[in-house]
Amino acid sequence: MIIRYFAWVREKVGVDEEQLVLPDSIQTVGDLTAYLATIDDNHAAAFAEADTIRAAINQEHVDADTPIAEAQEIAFFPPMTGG
Amino acid sequence: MIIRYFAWVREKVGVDEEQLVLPDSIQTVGDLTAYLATIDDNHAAAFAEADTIRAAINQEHVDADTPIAEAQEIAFFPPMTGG
Amino acid sequence: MTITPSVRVQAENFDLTEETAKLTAGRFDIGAVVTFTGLCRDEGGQLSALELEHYPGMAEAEISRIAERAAERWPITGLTVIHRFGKIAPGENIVLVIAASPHRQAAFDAANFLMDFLKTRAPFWKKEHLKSGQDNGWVDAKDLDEQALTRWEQA
Amino acid sequence: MTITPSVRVQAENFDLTEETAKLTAGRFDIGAVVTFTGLCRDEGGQLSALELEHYPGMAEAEISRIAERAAERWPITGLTVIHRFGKIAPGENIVLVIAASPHRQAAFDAANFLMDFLKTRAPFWKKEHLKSGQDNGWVDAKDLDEQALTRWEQA
Repeated sequence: MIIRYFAWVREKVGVDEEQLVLPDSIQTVGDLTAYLATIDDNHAAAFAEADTIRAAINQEHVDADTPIAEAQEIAFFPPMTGG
Repeated sequence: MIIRYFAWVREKVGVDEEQLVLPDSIQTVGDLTAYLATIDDNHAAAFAEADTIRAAINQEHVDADTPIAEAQEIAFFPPMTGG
Repeated sequence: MTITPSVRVQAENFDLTEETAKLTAGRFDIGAVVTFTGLCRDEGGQLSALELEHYPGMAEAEISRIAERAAERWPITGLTVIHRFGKIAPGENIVLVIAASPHRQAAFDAANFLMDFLKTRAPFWKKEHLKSGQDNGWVDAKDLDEQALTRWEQA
Repeated sequence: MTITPSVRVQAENFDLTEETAKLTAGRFDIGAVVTFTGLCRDEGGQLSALELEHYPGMAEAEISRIAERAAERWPITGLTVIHRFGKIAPGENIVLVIAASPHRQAAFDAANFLMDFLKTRAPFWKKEHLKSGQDNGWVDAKDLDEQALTRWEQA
Protein backbone atom coordinates (compact mmCIF):
# COMPACT_ATOMS: atom_id res chain seq x y z
CA MET A 1 0.00 0.00 0.00
CA ILE A 2 1.28 3.43 -0.98
CA ILE A 3 0.96 6.16 1.62
CA ARG A 4 1.24 9.76 0.38
CA TYR A 5 1.72 12.96 2.35
CA PHE A 6 1.04 16.59 1.45
CA ALA A 7 1.85 20.09 2.76
CA TRP A 8 3.05 20.19 6.37
CA VAL A 9 2.31 16.52 6.92
CA ARG A 10 4.74 15.77 4.09
CA GLU A 11 7.33 18.17 5.50
CA LYS A 12 7.15 16.64 8.98
CA VAL A 13 7.23 13.01 7.83
CA GLY A 14 10.13 13.94 5.53
CA VAL A 15 9.03 11.99 2.43
CA ASP A 16 6.37 12.45 -0.28
CA GLU A 17 5.27 8.85 -0.15
CA GLU A 18 6.24 5.48 1.22
CA GLN A 19 5.29 1.85 0.79
CA LEU A 20 4.41 0.10 4.05
CA VAL A 21 3.48 -3.44 5.00
CA LEU A 22 0.95 -3.08 7.77
CA PRO A 23 0.14 -5.37 10.69
CA ASP A 24 -3.22 -7.17 10.27
CA SER A 25 -4.59 -5.31 13.26
CA ILE A 26 -4.76 -2.07 11.20
CA GLN A 27 -8.33 -2.05 9.89
CA THR A 28 -9.40 1.59 9.61
CA VAL A 29 -7.93 4.97 8.71
CA GLY A 30 -7.94 5.80 12.42
CA ASP A 31 -5.98 2.63 13.22
CA LEU A 32 -3.46 3.62 10.55
CA THR A 33 -2.86 7.17 11.83
CA ALA A 34 -2.37 5.80 15.36
CA TYR A 35 0.10 3.24 13.99
CA LEU A 36 1.99 5.77 11.83
CA ALA A 37 2.51 7.98 14.91
CA THR A 38 4.55 5.15 16.47
CA ILE A 39 6.97 4.57 13.55
CA ASP A 40 9.60 7.19 14.37
CA ASP A 41 10.02 10.76 15.62
CA ASN A 42 9.16 12.31 12.24
CA HIS A 43 5.90 10.42 11.93
CA ALA A 44 5.14 11.10 15.59
CA ALA A 45 5.54 14.86 14.97
CA ALA A 46 3.39 14.73 11.82
CA PHE A 47 0.57 12.81 13.48
CA ALA A 48 0.75 14.48 16.92
CA GLU A 49 -2.58 16.18 16.24
CA ALA A 50 -4.24 13.36 14.34
CA ASP A 51 -7.66 15.02 14.61
CA THR A 52 -6.63 17.88 12.34
CA ILE A 53 -5.28 15.60 9.61
CA ARG A 54 -7.52 14.63 6.69
CA ALA A 55 -7.31 11.40 4.75
CA ALA A 56 -8.17 10.15 1.29
CA ILE A 57 -8.37 6.59 0.01
CA ASN A 58 -7.91 6.07 -3.73
CA GLN A 59 -8.20 9.87 -4.14
CA GLU A 60 -11.53 10.28 -2.32
CA HIS A 61 -12.03 11.91 1.08
CA VAL A 62 -12.65 9.44 3.91
CA ASP A 63 -13.30 9.48 7.67
CA ALA A 64 -11.24 7.96 10.47
CA ASP A 65 -13.56 4.96 10.69
CA THR A 66 -13.35 4.08 6.98
CA PRO A 67 -11.90 0.55 6.43
CA ILE A 68 -8.61 0.49 4.52
CA ALA A 69 -8.99 -2.99 3.03
CA GLU A 70 -9.71 -1.71 -0.51
CA ALA A 71 -7.01 0.96 -0.48
CA GLN A 72 -4.29 1.00 -3.12
CA GLU A 73 -3.31 4.52 -2.10
CA ILE A 74 -3.92 6.37 1.15
CA ALA A 75 -3.07 10.05 1.54
CA PHE A 76 -2.76 12.24 4.63
CA PHE A 77 -2.81 16.04 4.56
CA PRO A 78 -3.87 19.16 6.50
CA PRO A 79 -7.26 20.85 5.92
CA MET A 80 -7.35 22.19 2.36
CA THR A 81 -6.66 25.86 1.61
CA GLY A 82 -7.13 26.12 -2.14
CA GLY A 83 -9.45 28.33 -4.11
CA MET B 1 -42.14 71.20 -18.83
CA ILE B 2 -40.84 68.42 -21.09
CA ILE B 3 -42.71 65.14 -20.96
CA ARG B 4 -40.89 62.10 -22.37
CA TYR B 5 -42.24 58.68 -23.24
CA PHE B 6 -40.50 55.31 -23.66
CA ALA B 7 -41.23 51.83 -25.05
CA TRP B 8 -44.95 51.07 -25.54
CA VAL B 9 -46.02 54.27 -23.81
CA ARG B 10 -44.07 56.15 -26.48
CA GLU B 11 -45.55 54.05 -29.26
CA LYS B 12 -49.11 54.60 -28.06
CA VAL B 13 -48.75 58.34 -27.46
CA GLY B 14 -47.07 58.59 -30.87
CA VAL B 15 -44.25 61.00 -29.94
CA ASP B 16 -40.94 60.72 -28.03
CA GLU B 17 -41.52 63.88 -26.07
CA GLU B 18 -43.73 66.92 -25.90
CA GLN B 19 -43.78 70.30 -24.17
CA LEU B 20 -47.02 70.98 -22.31
CA VAL B 21 -48.38 73.93 -20.36
CA LEU B 22 -50.33 72.40 -17.51
CA PRO B 23 -53.37 73.69 -15.62
CA ASP B 24 -52.52 74.86 -12.08
CA SER B 25 -54.69 72.07 -10.66
CA ILE B 26 -52.06 69.49 -11.69
CA GLN B 27 -49.94 69.09 -8.54
CA THR B 28 -48.70 65.48 -8.48
CA VAL B 29 -47.51 62.79 -10.88
CA GLY B 30 -50.89 61.07 -10.38
CA ASP B 31 -52.74 64.28 -11.31
CA LEU B 32 -50.61 64.48 -14.45
CA THR B 33 -51.29 60.93 -15.65
CA ALA B 34 -55.03 61.47 -15.12
CA TYR B 35 -54.81 64.71 -17.09
CA LEU B 36 -52.72 63.21 -19.93
CA ALA B 37 -55.34 60.46 -20.37
CA THR B 38 -57.87 63.17 -21.34
CA ILE B 39 -55.79 64.92 -24.04
CA ASP B 40 -56.69 62.74 -27.03
CA ASP B 41 -57.26 59.12 -28.06
CA ASN B 42 -53.55 58.30 -28.29
CA HIS B 43 -52.84 59.54 -24.77
CA ALA B 44 -56.00 57.84 -23.54
CA ALA B 45 -54.78 54.52 -24.96
CA ALA B 46 -51.28 54.97 -23.47
CA PHE B 47 -52.58 55.83 -19.99
CA ALA B 48 -55.54 53.44 -19.91
CA GLU B 49 -53.77 51.33 -17.31
CA ALA B 50 -52.13 54.15 -15.40
CA ASP B 51 -51.22 51.82 -12.51
CA THR B 52 -48.73 49.86 -14.61
CA ILE B 53 -46.93 52.97 -15.87
CA ARG B 54 -43.81 54.17 -14.04
CA ALA B 55 -42.65 57.76 -13.81
CA ALA B 56 -39.38 59.64 -13.34
CA ILE B 57 -38.86 63.31 -12.52
CA ASN B 58 -35.53 64.79 -13.55
CA GLN B 59 -34.32 61.24 -14.27
CA GLU B 60 -35.14 59.73 -10.86
CA HIS B 61 -37.92 57.24 -10.16
CA VAL B 62 -40.96 58.79 -8.40
CA ASP B 63 -44.37 57.69 -7.09
CA ALA B 64 -47.83 58.86 -8.15
CA ASP B 65 -48.06 61.19 -5.15
CA THR B 66 -44.75 63.00 -5.82
CA PRO B 67 -45.28 66.76 -6.46
CA ILE B 68 -44.27 67.93 -9.94
CA ALA B 69 -43.46 71.52 -8.99
CA GLU B 70 -39.66 71.03 -9.30
CA ALA B 71 -39.80 69.03 -12.53
CA GLN B 72 -37.95 70.20 -15.63
CA GLU B 73 -38.46 66.77 -17.21
CA ILE B 74 -41.05 64.09 -16.47
CA ALA B 75 -40.88 60.69 -18.12
CA PHE B 76 -43.46 57.90 -18.36
CA PHE B 77 -42.64 54.30 -19.27
CA PRO B 78 -43.60 50.66 -18.67
CA PRO B 79 -41.91 48.52 -15.99
CA MET B 80 -38.24 48.11 -16.90
CA THR B 81 -36.97 44.96 -18.60
CA GLY B 82 -33.24 45.56 -18.94
CA GLY B 83 -30.36 43.49 -17.65
CA MET C 1 -14.41 56.41 1.28
CA THR C 2 -16.08 54.24 -1.31
CA ILE C 3 -14.95 53.74 -4.89
CA THR C 4 -16.40 55.39 -7.97
CA PRO C 5 -18.15 52.78 -10.12
CA SER C 6 -17.45 52.76 -13.84
CA VAL C 7 -20.79 52.91 -15.69
CA ARG C 8 -21.21 52.82 -19.47
CA VAL C 9 -24.29 52.64 -21.69
CA GLN C 10 -23.22 51.85 -25.22
CA ALA C 11 -24.16 50.12 -28.49
CA GLU C 12 -20.75 48.39 -28.75
CA ASN C 13 -19.83 44.99 -27.35
CA PHE C 14 -17.38 44.62 -24.44
CA ASP C 15 -14.48 42.31 -23.58
CA LEU C 16 -14.44 40.43 -20.28
CA THR C 17 -10.66 40.16 -19.93
CA GLU C 18 -10.09 43.81 -20.83
CA GLU C 19 -12.74 45.16 -18.46
CA THR C 20 -11.52 42.94 -15.62
CA ALA C 21 -7.92 44.06 -16.18
CA LYS C 22 -9.00 47.70 -15.74
CA LEU C 23 -10.16 46.90 -12.20
CA THR C 24 -7.20 44.75 -11.19
CA ALA C 25 -4.17 46.30 -12.95
CA GLY C 26 -1.46 47.39 -10.52
CA ARG C 27 -3.46 46.32 -7.45
CA PHE C 28 -2.47 43.64 -4.96
CA ASP C 29 -5.37 43.86 -2.50
CA ILE C 30 -7.99 42.10 -4.66
CA GLY C 31 -8.74 38.49 -3.82
CA ALA C 32 -11.91 38.01 -5.87
CA VAL C 33 -13.44 39.24 -9.11
CA VAL C 34 -16.96 38.19 -10.06
CA THR C 35 -18.30 38.97 -13.52
CA PHE C 36 -21.86 38.58 -14.70
CA THR C 37 -22.57 38.60 -18.43
CA GLY C 38 -26.17 38.67 -19.64
CA LEU C 39 -26.66 37.31 -23.14
CA CYS C 40 -29.48 37.33 -25.68
CA ARG C 41 -31.23 33.94 -26.00
CA ASP C 42 -33.08 32.89 -29.15
CA GLU C 43 -36.11 31.58 -27.20
CA GLY C 44 -36.09 28.16 -28.78
CA GLY C 45 -34.99 29.41 -32.17
CA GLN C 46 -37.82 31.92 -32.62
CA LEU C 47 -36.00 35.17 -31.94
CA SER C 48 -34.02 37.04 -34.61
CA ALA C 49 -33.04 39.94 -32.32
CA LEU C 50 -33.81 41.94 -29.22
CA GLU C 51 -34.12 45.68 -29.56
CA LEU C 52 -33.09 47.53 -26.43
CA GLU C 53 -34.51 50.99 -25.86
CA HIS C 54 -33.15 53.09 -23.03
CA TYR C 55 -33.60 56.48 -21.40
CA PRO C 56 -30.32 58.31 -22.17
CA GLY C 57 -29.02 60.18 -19.17
CA MET C 58 -31.28 58.45 -16.66
CA ALA C 59 -29.88 55.03 -17.62
CA GLU C 60 -26.36 56.07 -16.61
CA ALA C 61 -27.61 57.98 -13.54
CA GLU C 62 -29.79 55.16 -12.23
CA ILE C 63 -27.12 52.49 -12.76
CA SER C 64 -24.64 54.73 -10.93
CA ARG C 65 -27.04 55.10 -8.01
CA ILE C 66 -27.47 51.32 -7.80
CA ALA C 67 -23.70 50.74 -8.05
CA GLU C 68 -23.02 53.28 -5.31
CA ARG C 69 -25.42 51.48 -3.00
CA ALA C 70 -23.52 48.24 -3.65
CA ALA C 71 -20.18 49.97 -3.00
CA GLU C 72 -21.47 51.29 0.34
CA ARG C 73 -22.85 47.94 1.41
CA TRP C 74 -19.92 45.63 0.60
CA PRO C 75 -16.11 46.03 0.84
CA ILE C 76 -15.59 46.59 -2.87
CA THR C 77 -12.39 47.79 -4.58
CA GLY C 78 -13.99 48.26 -8.00
CA LEU C 79 -17.30 48.01 -9.86
CA THR C 80 -17.99 48.12 -13.58
CA VAL C 81 -21.37 48.08 -15.28
CA ILE C 82 -21.79 48.13 -19.05
CA HIS C 83 -25.28 47.97 -20.56
CA ARG C 84 -25.74 47.82 -24.31
CA PHE C 85 -28.64 49.28 -26.30
CA GLY C 86 -29.90 48.89 -29.88
CA LYS C 87 -30.38 45.64 -31.80
CA ILE C 88 -28.77 42.58 -30.26
CA ALA C 89 -28.75 39.16 -31.92
CA PRO C 90 -29.07 35.82 -30.07
CA GLY C 91 -25.74 34.78 -28.54
CA GLU C 92 -24.56 38.38 -28.19
CA ASN C 93 -23.80 40.14 -24.91
CA ILE C 94 -26.36 42.52 -23.38
CA VAL C 95 -24.98 43.50 -20.00
CA LEU C 96 -21.79 43.15 -17.96
CA VAL C 97 -21.35 43.60 -14.22
CA ILE C 98 -17.95 43.21 -12.55
CA ALA C 99 -17.33 43.38 -8.80
CA ALA C 100 -13.80 43.24 -7.35
CA SER C 101 -13.17 42.79 -3.63
CA PRO C 102 -10.65 41.45 -1.16
CA HIS C 103 -13.28 38.81 -0.25
CA ARG C 104 -15.13 36.32 -2.42
CA GLN C 105 -18.60 36.56 -0.89
CA ALA C 106 -18.64 40.36 -1.10
CA ALA C 107 -17.80 40.14 -4.81
CA PHE C 108 -20.57 37.57 -5.40
CA ASP C 109 -23.15 39.51 -3.38
CA ALA C 110 -22.39 42.90 -4.94
CA ALA C 111 -22.64 41.50 -8.49
CA ASN C 112 -25.84 39.62 -7.67
CA PHE C 113 -27.40 42.70 -6.01
CA LEU C 114 -26.44 44.88 -8.98
CA MET C 115 -28.07 42.52 -11.48
CA ASP C 116 -31.30 42.29 -9.46
CA PHE C 117 -31.62 46.07 -9.30
CA LEU C 118 -30.55 46.63 -12.91
CA LYS C 119 -33.32 44.29 -14.06
CA THR C 120 -36.06 46.22 -12.31
CA ARG C 121 -34.76 49.78 -11.90
CA ALA C 122 -32.49 50.65 -14.84
CA PRO C 123 -34.57 52.32 -17.59
CA PHE C 124 -34.18 49.78 -20.40
CA TRP C 125 -36.93 48.04 -22.34
CA LYS C 126 -36.68 45.00 -24.58
CA LYS C 127 -38.66 44.44 -27.77
CA GLU C 128 -38.61 41.03 -29.48
CA HIS C 129 -38.13 40.63 -33.23
CA LEU C 130 -38.99 37.17 -34.53
CA LYS C 131 -37.32 35.21 -37.32
CA SER C 132 -40.72 35.15 -39.04
CA GLY C 133 -40.22 38.90 -39.56
CA GLN C 134 -42.91 39.71 -37.00
CA ASP C 135 -42.48 42.26 -34.25
CA ASN C 136 -43.39 40.29 -31.11
CA GLY C 137 -43.90 43.39 -28.98
CA TRP C 138 -42.38 44.48 -25.70
CA VAL C 139 -41.17 41.97 -23.15
CA ASP C 140 -43.30 41.99 -20.01
CA ALA C 141 -41.64 42.64 -16.68
CA LYS C 142 -41.55 39.54 -14.47
CA ASP C 143 -43.04 39.49 -10.99
CA LEU C 144 -40.19 37.16 -10.03
CA ASP C 145 -37.65 39.89 -10.80
CA GLU C 146 -39.50 42.32 -8.53
CA GLN C 147 -39.71 39.68 -5.79
CA ALA C 148 -35.97 39.02 -6.04
CA LEU C 149 -35.34 42.49 -4.62
CA THR C 150 -36.89 41.68 -1.25
CA ARG C 151 -33.95 39.48 -0.27
CA TRP C 152 -31.72 42.56 -0.25
CA GLU C 153 -33.84 44.42 2.31
CA GLN C 154 -31.88 45.08 5.44
CA ALA C 155 -33.29 44.66 8.93
CA MET D 1 -28.74 14.53 -18.86
CA THR D 2 -26.30 16.90 -17.23
CA ILE D 3 -23.30 18.49 -18.86
CA THR D 4 -19.68 17.42 -18.50
CA PRO D 5 -17.74 20.07 -16.59
CA SER D 6 -14.37 21.15 -17.95
CA VAL D 7 -11.78 20.80 -15.17
CA ARG D 8 -8.11 21.73 -15.47
CA VAL D 9 -5.29 21.84 -12.92
CA GLN D 10 -2.34 23.68 -14.42
CA ALA D 11 0.64 25.94 -13.72
CA GLU D 12 -0.28 28.32 -16.57
CA ASN D 13 -2.49 31.37 -16.33
CA PHE D 14 -5.93 31.50 -18.02
CA ASP D 15 -7.88 34.05 -20.03
CA LEU D 16 -11.40 35.02 -18.99
CA THR D 17 -12.70 35.94 -22.45
CA GLU D 18 -11.26 32.83 -24.06
CA GLU D 19 -12.61 30.44 -21.43
CA THR D 20 -16.05 32.07 -21.50
CA ALA D 21 -16.16 31.88 -25.31
CA LYS D 22 -15.59 28.11 -25.10
CA LEU D 23 -18.83 27.75 -23.13
CA THR D 24 -20.94 30.13 -25.22
CA ALA D 25 -19.68 29.69 -28.82
CA GLY D 26 -22.43 28.57 -31.20
CA ARG D 27 -25.08 28.44 -28.46
CA PHE D 28 -28.22 30.56 -28.26
CA ASP D 29 -29.80 29.18 -25.09
CA ILE D 30 -27.48 30.86 -22.58
CA GLY D 31 -28.81 33.92 -20.80
CA ALA D 32 -26.20 34.27 -18.07
CA VAL D 33 -22.51 33.60 -17.54
CA VAL D 34 -20.97 34.13 -14.10
CA THR D 35 -17.20 33.98 -13.68
CA PHE D 36 -15.29 33.95 -10.42
CA THR D 37 -11.57 34.70 -10.46
CA GLY D 38 -9.56 34.21 -7.29
CA LEU D 39 -6.37 36.29 -7.14
CA CYS D 40 -3.27 36.33 -4.95
CA ARG D 41 -3.23 39.28 -2.49
CA ASP D 42 0.00 40.68 -1.09
CA GLU D 43 -1.37 40.84 2.48
CA GLY D 44 -0.57 44.50 3.03
CA GLY D 45 2.67 44.36 1.05
CA GLN D 46 4.27 41.53 3.03
CA LEU D 47 3.81 38.65 0.61
CA SER D 48 6.25 37.91 -2.23
CA ALA D 49 4.43 34.79 -3.46
CA LEU D 50 2.06 31.98 -2.64
CA GLU D 51 3.19 28.45 -3.34
CA LEU D 52 0.33 26.12 -4.19
CA GLU D 53 0.83 22.42 -3.60
CA HIS D 54 -1.78 19.98 -4.88
CA TYR D 55 -2.55 16.27 -4.98
CA PRO D 56 -2.24 15.38 -8.68
CA GLY D 57 -5.05 13.14 -9.83
CA MET D 58 -7.21 13.70 -6.76
CA ALA D 59 -7.33 17.46 -7.44
CA GLU D 60 -8.94 16.92 -10.85
CA ALA D 61 -11.16 14.10 -9.56
CA GLU D 62 -12.43 16.03 -6.54
CA ILE D 63 -13.12 19.22 -8.51
CA SER D 64 -15.01 17.13 -11.09
CA ARG D 65 -17.13 15.58 -8.34
CA ILE D 66 -17.98 19.04 -6.95
CA ALA D 67 -18.76 20.39 -10.42
CA GLU D 68 -21.03 17.44 -11.19
CA ARG D 69 -23.00 18.11 -8.01
CA ALA D 70 -23.48 21.72 -9.15
CA ALA D 71 -24.56 20.58 -12.62
CA GLU D 72 -27.15 18.24 -11.10
CA ARG D 73 -28.51 20.88 -8.76
CA TRP D 74 -28.91 23.85 -11.12
CA PRO D 75 -29.97 24.16 -14.78
CA ILE D 76 -26.47 24.66 -16.14
CA THR D 77 -25.38 24.58 -19.79
CA GLY D 78 -21.64 24.66 -19.04
CA LEU D 79 -19.14 24.70 -16.17
CA THR D 80 -15.41 25.38 -16.26
CA VAL D 81 -12.99 25.16 -13.34
CA ILE D 82 -9.29 25.96 -13.68
CA HIS D 83 -7.05 25.80 -10.60
CA ARG D 84 -3.41 26.78 -10.84
CA PHE D 85 -0.52 25.32 -8.83
CA GLY D 86 3.10 26.33 -8.21
CA LYS D 87 4.41 29.78 -7.29
CA ILE D 88 1.95 32.61 -7.80
CA ALA D 89 2.85 36.28 -7.29
CA PRO D 90 0.50 38.93 -5.80
CA GLY D 91 -1.95 40.20 -8.41
CA GLU D 92 -1.87 36.93 -10.35
CA ASN D 93 -4.81 34.60 -10.89
CA ILE D 94 -5.19 31.45 -8.77
CA VAL D 95 -8.54 29.96 -9.68
CA LEU D 96 -11.31 30.42 -12.24
CA VAL D 97 -14.88 29.17 -12.06
CA ILE D 98 -17.36 29.79 -14.88
CA ALA D 99 -21.04 28.83 -14.80
CA ALA D 100 -23.29 29.31 -17.83
CA SER D 101 -27.06 28.93 -17.63
CA PRO D 102 -30.30 30.09 -19.22
CA HIS D 103 -31.04 31.84 -15.89
CA ARG D 104 -29.04 34.37 -13.93
CA GLN D 105 -29.62 33.09 -10.40
CA ALA D 106 -28.65 29.52 -11.36
CA ALA D 107 -25.37 30.82 -12.78
CA PHE D 108 -24.64 32.85 -9.63
CA ASP D 109 -25.57 30.01 -7.29
CA ALA D 110 -23.59 27.33 -9.14
CA ALA D 111 -20.43 29.48 -9.23
CA ASN D 112 -20.80 30.43 -5.55
CA PHE D 113 -21.40 26.80 -4.53
CA LEU D 114 -18.38 25.64 -6.54
CA MET D 115 -16.08 28.17 -4.88
CA ASP D 116 -17.27 27.26 -1.38
CA PHE D 117 -16.60 23.57 -1.98
CA LEU D 118 -13.31 24.13 -3.82
CA LYS D 119 -12.01 26.10 -0.83
CA THR D 120 -12.64 23.29 1.63
CA ARG D 121 -12.64 20.07 -0.41
CA ALA D 122 -10.22 20.41 -3.32
CA PRO D 123 -6.77 19.09 -2.31
CA PHE D 124 -4.69 22.27 -2.57
CA TRP D 125 -2.52 23.86 0.11
CA LYS D 126 -1.04 27.35 0.20
CA LYS D 127 2.34 28.29 1.61
CA GLU D 128 3.28 31.94 2.09
CA HIS D 129 6.64 33.35 1.03
CA LEU D 130 7.40 36.78 2.47
CA LYS D 131 9.25 39.69 0.84
CA SER D 132 11.68 39.48 3.78
CA GLY D 133 12.82 36.15 2.28
CA GLN D 134 11.19 34.22 5.11
CA ASP D 135 8.98 31.20 4.59
CA ASN D 136 5.83 32.10 6.52
CA GLY D 137 4.55 28.55 6.61
CA TRP D 138 1.29 26.98 5.53
CA VAL D 139 -1.92 28.98 5.50
CA ASP D 140 -4.39 27.76 8.12
CA ALA D 141 -7.84 26.65 7.00
CA LYS D 142 -10.56 29.08 8.09
CA ASP D 143 -13.53 27.98 10.19
CA LEU D 144 -15.58 30.52 8.22
CA ASP D 145 -14.93 28.61 4.99
CA GLU D 146 -16.16 25.40 6.57
CA GLN D 147 -19.23 27.19 7.96
CA ALA D 148 -20.03 28.62 4.52
CA LEU D 149 -20.85 25.10 3.34
CA THR D 150 -23.84 24.73 5.64
CA ARG D 151 -25.92 27.15 3.55
CA TRP D 152 -25.88 24.66 0.69
CA GLU D 153 -27.42 21.86 2.75
CA GLN D 154 -30.73 20.81 1.32
CA ALA D 155 -33.77 20.02 3.42
